[in-house]
Amino acid sequence: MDNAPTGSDARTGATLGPLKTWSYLAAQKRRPSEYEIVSVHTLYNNDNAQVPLELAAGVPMNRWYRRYRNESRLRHADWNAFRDPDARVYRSYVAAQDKEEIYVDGLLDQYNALGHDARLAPAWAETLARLYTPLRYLLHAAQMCAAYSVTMAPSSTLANCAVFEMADQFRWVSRVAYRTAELAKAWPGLGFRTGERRRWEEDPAWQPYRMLMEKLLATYDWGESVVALNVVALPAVDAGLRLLADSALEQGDPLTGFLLEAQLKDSARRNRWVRAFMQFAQDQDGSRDAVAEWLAKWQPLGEAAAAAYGEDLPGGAGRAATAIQAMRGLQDTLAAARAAAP
Amino acid sequence: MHDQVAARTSGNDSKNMVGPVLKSGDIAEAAIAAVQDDNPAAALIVENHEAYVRIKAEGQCLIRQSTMEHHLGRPFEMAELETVLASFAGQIEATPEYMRFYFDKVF
Amino acid sequence: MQTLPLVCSFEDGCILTLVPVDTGATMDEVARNVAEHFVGRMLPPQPSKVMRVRLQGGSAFLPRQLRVEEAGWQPLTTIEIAYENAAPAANA
Amino acid sequence: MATLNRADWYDIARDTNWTPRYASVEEIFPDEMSDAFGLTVEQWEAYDEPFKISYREYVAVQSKKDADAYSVKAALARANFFDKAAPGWISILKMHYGAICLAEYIAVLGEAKMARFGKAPGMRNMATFGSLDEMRHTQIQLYFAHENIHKSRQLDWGLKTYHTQNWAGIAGRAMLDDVILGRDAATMSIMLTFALEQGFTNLQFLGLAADAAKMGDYSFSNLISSVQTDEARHAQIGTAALKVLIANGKKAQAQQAVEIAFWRNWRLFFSLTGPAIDYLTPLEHRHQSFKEFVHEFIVAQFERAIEDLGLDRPWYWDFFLDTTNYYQHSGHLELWFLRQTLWWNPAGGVTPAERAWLEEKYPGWNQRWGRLWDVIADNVQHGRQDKLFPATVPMLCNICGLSIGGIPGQGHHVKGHWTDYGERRYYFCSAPCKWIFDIEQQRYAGHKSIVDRLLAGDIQPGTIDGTLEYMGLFPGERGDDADDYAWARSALPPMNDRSAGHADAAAGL
Repeated sequence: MDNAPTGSDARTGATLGPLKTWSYLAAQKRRPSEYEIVSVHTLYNNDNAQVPLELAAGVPMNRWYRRYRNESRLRHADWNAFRDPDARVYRSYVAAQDKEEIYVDGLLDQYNALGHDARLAPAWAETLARLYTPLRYLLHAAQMCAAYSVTMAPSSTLANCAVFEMADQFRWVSRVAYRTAELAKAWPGLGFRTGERRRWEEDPAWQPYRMLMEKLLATYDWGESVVALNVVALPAVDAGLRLLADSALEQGDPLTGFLLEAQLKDSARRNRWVRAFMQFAQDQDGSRDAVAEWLAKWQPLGEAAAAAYGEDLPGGAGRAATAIQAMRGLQDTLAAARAAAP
Repeated sequence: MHDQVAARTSGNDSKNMVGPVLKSGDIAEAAIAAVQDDNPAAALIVENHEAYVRIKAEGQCLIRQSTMEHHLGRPFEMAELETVLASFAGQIEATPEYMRFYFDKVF
Repeated sequence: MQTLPLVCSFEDGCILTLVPVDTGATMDEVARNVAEHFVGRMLPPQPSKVMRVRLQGGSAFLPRQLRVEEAGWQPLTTIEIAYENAAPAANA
Repeated sequence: MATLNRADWYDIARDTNWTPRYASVEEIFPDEMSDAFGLTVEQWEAYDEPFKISYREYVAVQSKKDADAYSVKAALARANFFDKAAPGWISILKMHYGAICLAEYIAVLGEAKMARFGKAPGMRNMATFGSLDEMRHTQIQLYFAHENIHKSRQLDWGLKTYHTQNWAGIAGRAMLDDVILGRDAATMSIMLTFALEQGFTNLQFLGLAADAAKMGDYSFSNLISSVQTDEARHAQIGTAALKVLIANGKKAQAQQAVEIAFWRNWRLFFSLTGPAIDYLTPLEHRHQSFKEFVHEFIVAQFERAIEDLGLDRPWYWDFFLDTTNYYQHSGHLELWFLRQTLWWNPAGGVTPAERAWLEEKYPGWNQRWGRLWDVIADNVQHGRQDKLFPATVPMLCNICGLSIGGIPGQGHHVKGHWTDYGERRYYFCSAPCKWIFDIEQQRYAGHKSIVDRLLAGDIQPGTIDGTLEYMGLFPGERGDDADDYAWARSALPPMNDRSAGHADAAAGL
């Protein structure tokens, strides 16, 4: 049950002396980083595979963890060995995102001072009402999916990546909401603030994304959920956002363009751990087979979503195919297993 | 036992005392001053527990952003009060202009 | 003879302790066995008094020579060891 | 500055529920994960979190808090407080980190579960911050604990406790898993954020912070009071949930959830914070008694909050108040006897001056617990080492996992409680723990305390050493008296054979 090394001399009766780090990390023979000291092996509910929680084996949550996490086809001999390539910890996250938010505040102030929103072309303002501000529903769905990854992760180093991802999605839910209020002031009558839900629920441009996210929300196998969200769905969302940013810049809306670029910076950080994680997680044949199956199931949904959305954007029809090509390339990179040793 | 550092009360510590428990320091000191300004009619008790101060006001305890700025002598956003707000008695209403502690049911 | 784990309270003590007793033991032996874990560890000895056994919630002491196997107890039965105020008997 | 106030756009960011079409509401929010109360999504949309904060404010405020806490630590690092502090205080630090760090991490997952399965967008958003907060608490406390790890193997338990079968680790997991991960989001919002975080965390994180400040341990005082500022915010998740539940006729069920969680938390916190504040903190640095802290934060503050929300005081309230007079004292005595099973070194804390303080704070203490400590001190003075350790195990409760304590010197004040269910007897410390078991027996049935495991032969060899190793404790990390039994020398009047007897005892122990 306790898979932490407690000191190799323990059973010889020798007295354990102090170590330079946690006994769990002492075995790795090199000085642990702050990231490792505070992030590795902080999750205990994966120690006992049969009864994860200290309650009767049959309680619903024990069954849930067994079925959806421990019996997932995504397997690894030691999930605790996973490391975030960015070595992100809480304090570096809030410090870095505080700076990023100051930058975003600066963008908003600067364009506000220029009377940016009032100078948008009316047709583009309508496009924003239809294809930008309903985004908060999509991002909130992603926030919820990431939250599920946190609760189900088999190790703390993985759960931590998902916590930051959940927070990043909420960051952009908030900024989109902020922009919604600003645009509602500048463009009353276009349905900013009042019309997003209907558009998210009914506008054909959003429906494939909505289907993707709703199906993801109802997917509880931990491995499938984390792979479909991070390898397929979010890159598909990003492909749409990239196309939206291109349109915005073309249509005389640099503010939306720059905000989306700032948002995609968070995605780039996510892609780094996802790539590392997918390499790590596919050390076993069973995992590789499962990932291949899941990709085959989810990729068509992702592509359909990015295509429907992208092709609806002004100028999007001409660009969507290229963007989807790029998205496939990214997905292939993210999904790649580690190259086998020669 | 704690010291009572300030009081504006007949000595009653009634069931309706509300207010923040603040980590000691500059912001807590400013908050003590602000509470006295912003709740002119209320009975007040301030307890010093060294690591923290407990501010109690009868019925309602209001702290305004502008009063905090006045006592700190610098710009202050109400969200910054959270850096020292360790606990509180009563319910809370947090806005950018003020923070308010209160009870719905008064005995 | 088997061992039966009992939950035991000792007079004036403040903790319940698990004490395995032999099913062939008499109540006097049970009391002495339980006393081992209290008297002299956290309670002062009271050598002039007789220790008696009763069930938690029971008002009467059980007969001193009654054997555990005759008492009808199940594992984790809860007993109290109390001093009898009478003068010490020969086998106290 | 950006042109809009938070209030101008905040509601938009929590207007994120929609009607799903490609999966059903039940598939996206299954009751077992979302809401055992069975309210609809629409009913939950009345949820209004009282402590509102935006992401932008969150990262600004939290990076300020972290900059402050880490810089205080860095500034004081050269002061070598850890080397100079009284042994009892060092024990508190070891106990705190071992009991708290990884418990925080379960709350990371719990908050995330509310962020996923809460039916109210406001709950999901606040819980997103809550999950981040709890990651902060895990990481910053591990970081502070690790700073001194080269000085004591016992600090390894900062990361280790919850990965072991130590009785305290089992007790901690049992409580956390019952009130956090083992519950749906709505119930958890009451049990975790209302009962635990609005009530009990104040005892450990502010009570100890007050003592730490008096100790001069500003690094620790600042750390834990800073942690508590996060709790003050996200603990409000439950307040708003209770309002929705009561408004929709679920008062009785909500009341029960509060009562279960409150009692479970009380059972753990008295055993952790009680001895720390009443015995381990050096006398001259004690700010208030544990009972006084309980009355400040639980009786005056939390009980009033319960009433304000329209709930009733828990049915066992009078009994609870009574236990604030004695649980910590019998608990401390028992922990001291079981010190080999701890990853910290409990201080006796019963020198004549300390006894005078205890008598003042708890009138009658000398007549009750003082007489027991006299027996122990006499054994120390006379070198009766075998009497300084138990020869059997205490009975442990199948709900809280702790020993069963009462008031000494009152005949049989301590009482057992039990329920026969299935093949066996389940044993409890108190009527409330039995009540919790009886509400949902199949939820707890099959649970084995360390005592159950010993009886079942799960622990081999069933010797003391075998049991300690089973609990993850090896020589070098097992607890012993913090002051090398010095308190016992001053506990009784001088005796002729005192110095010789004690030297033997100290050497042997």
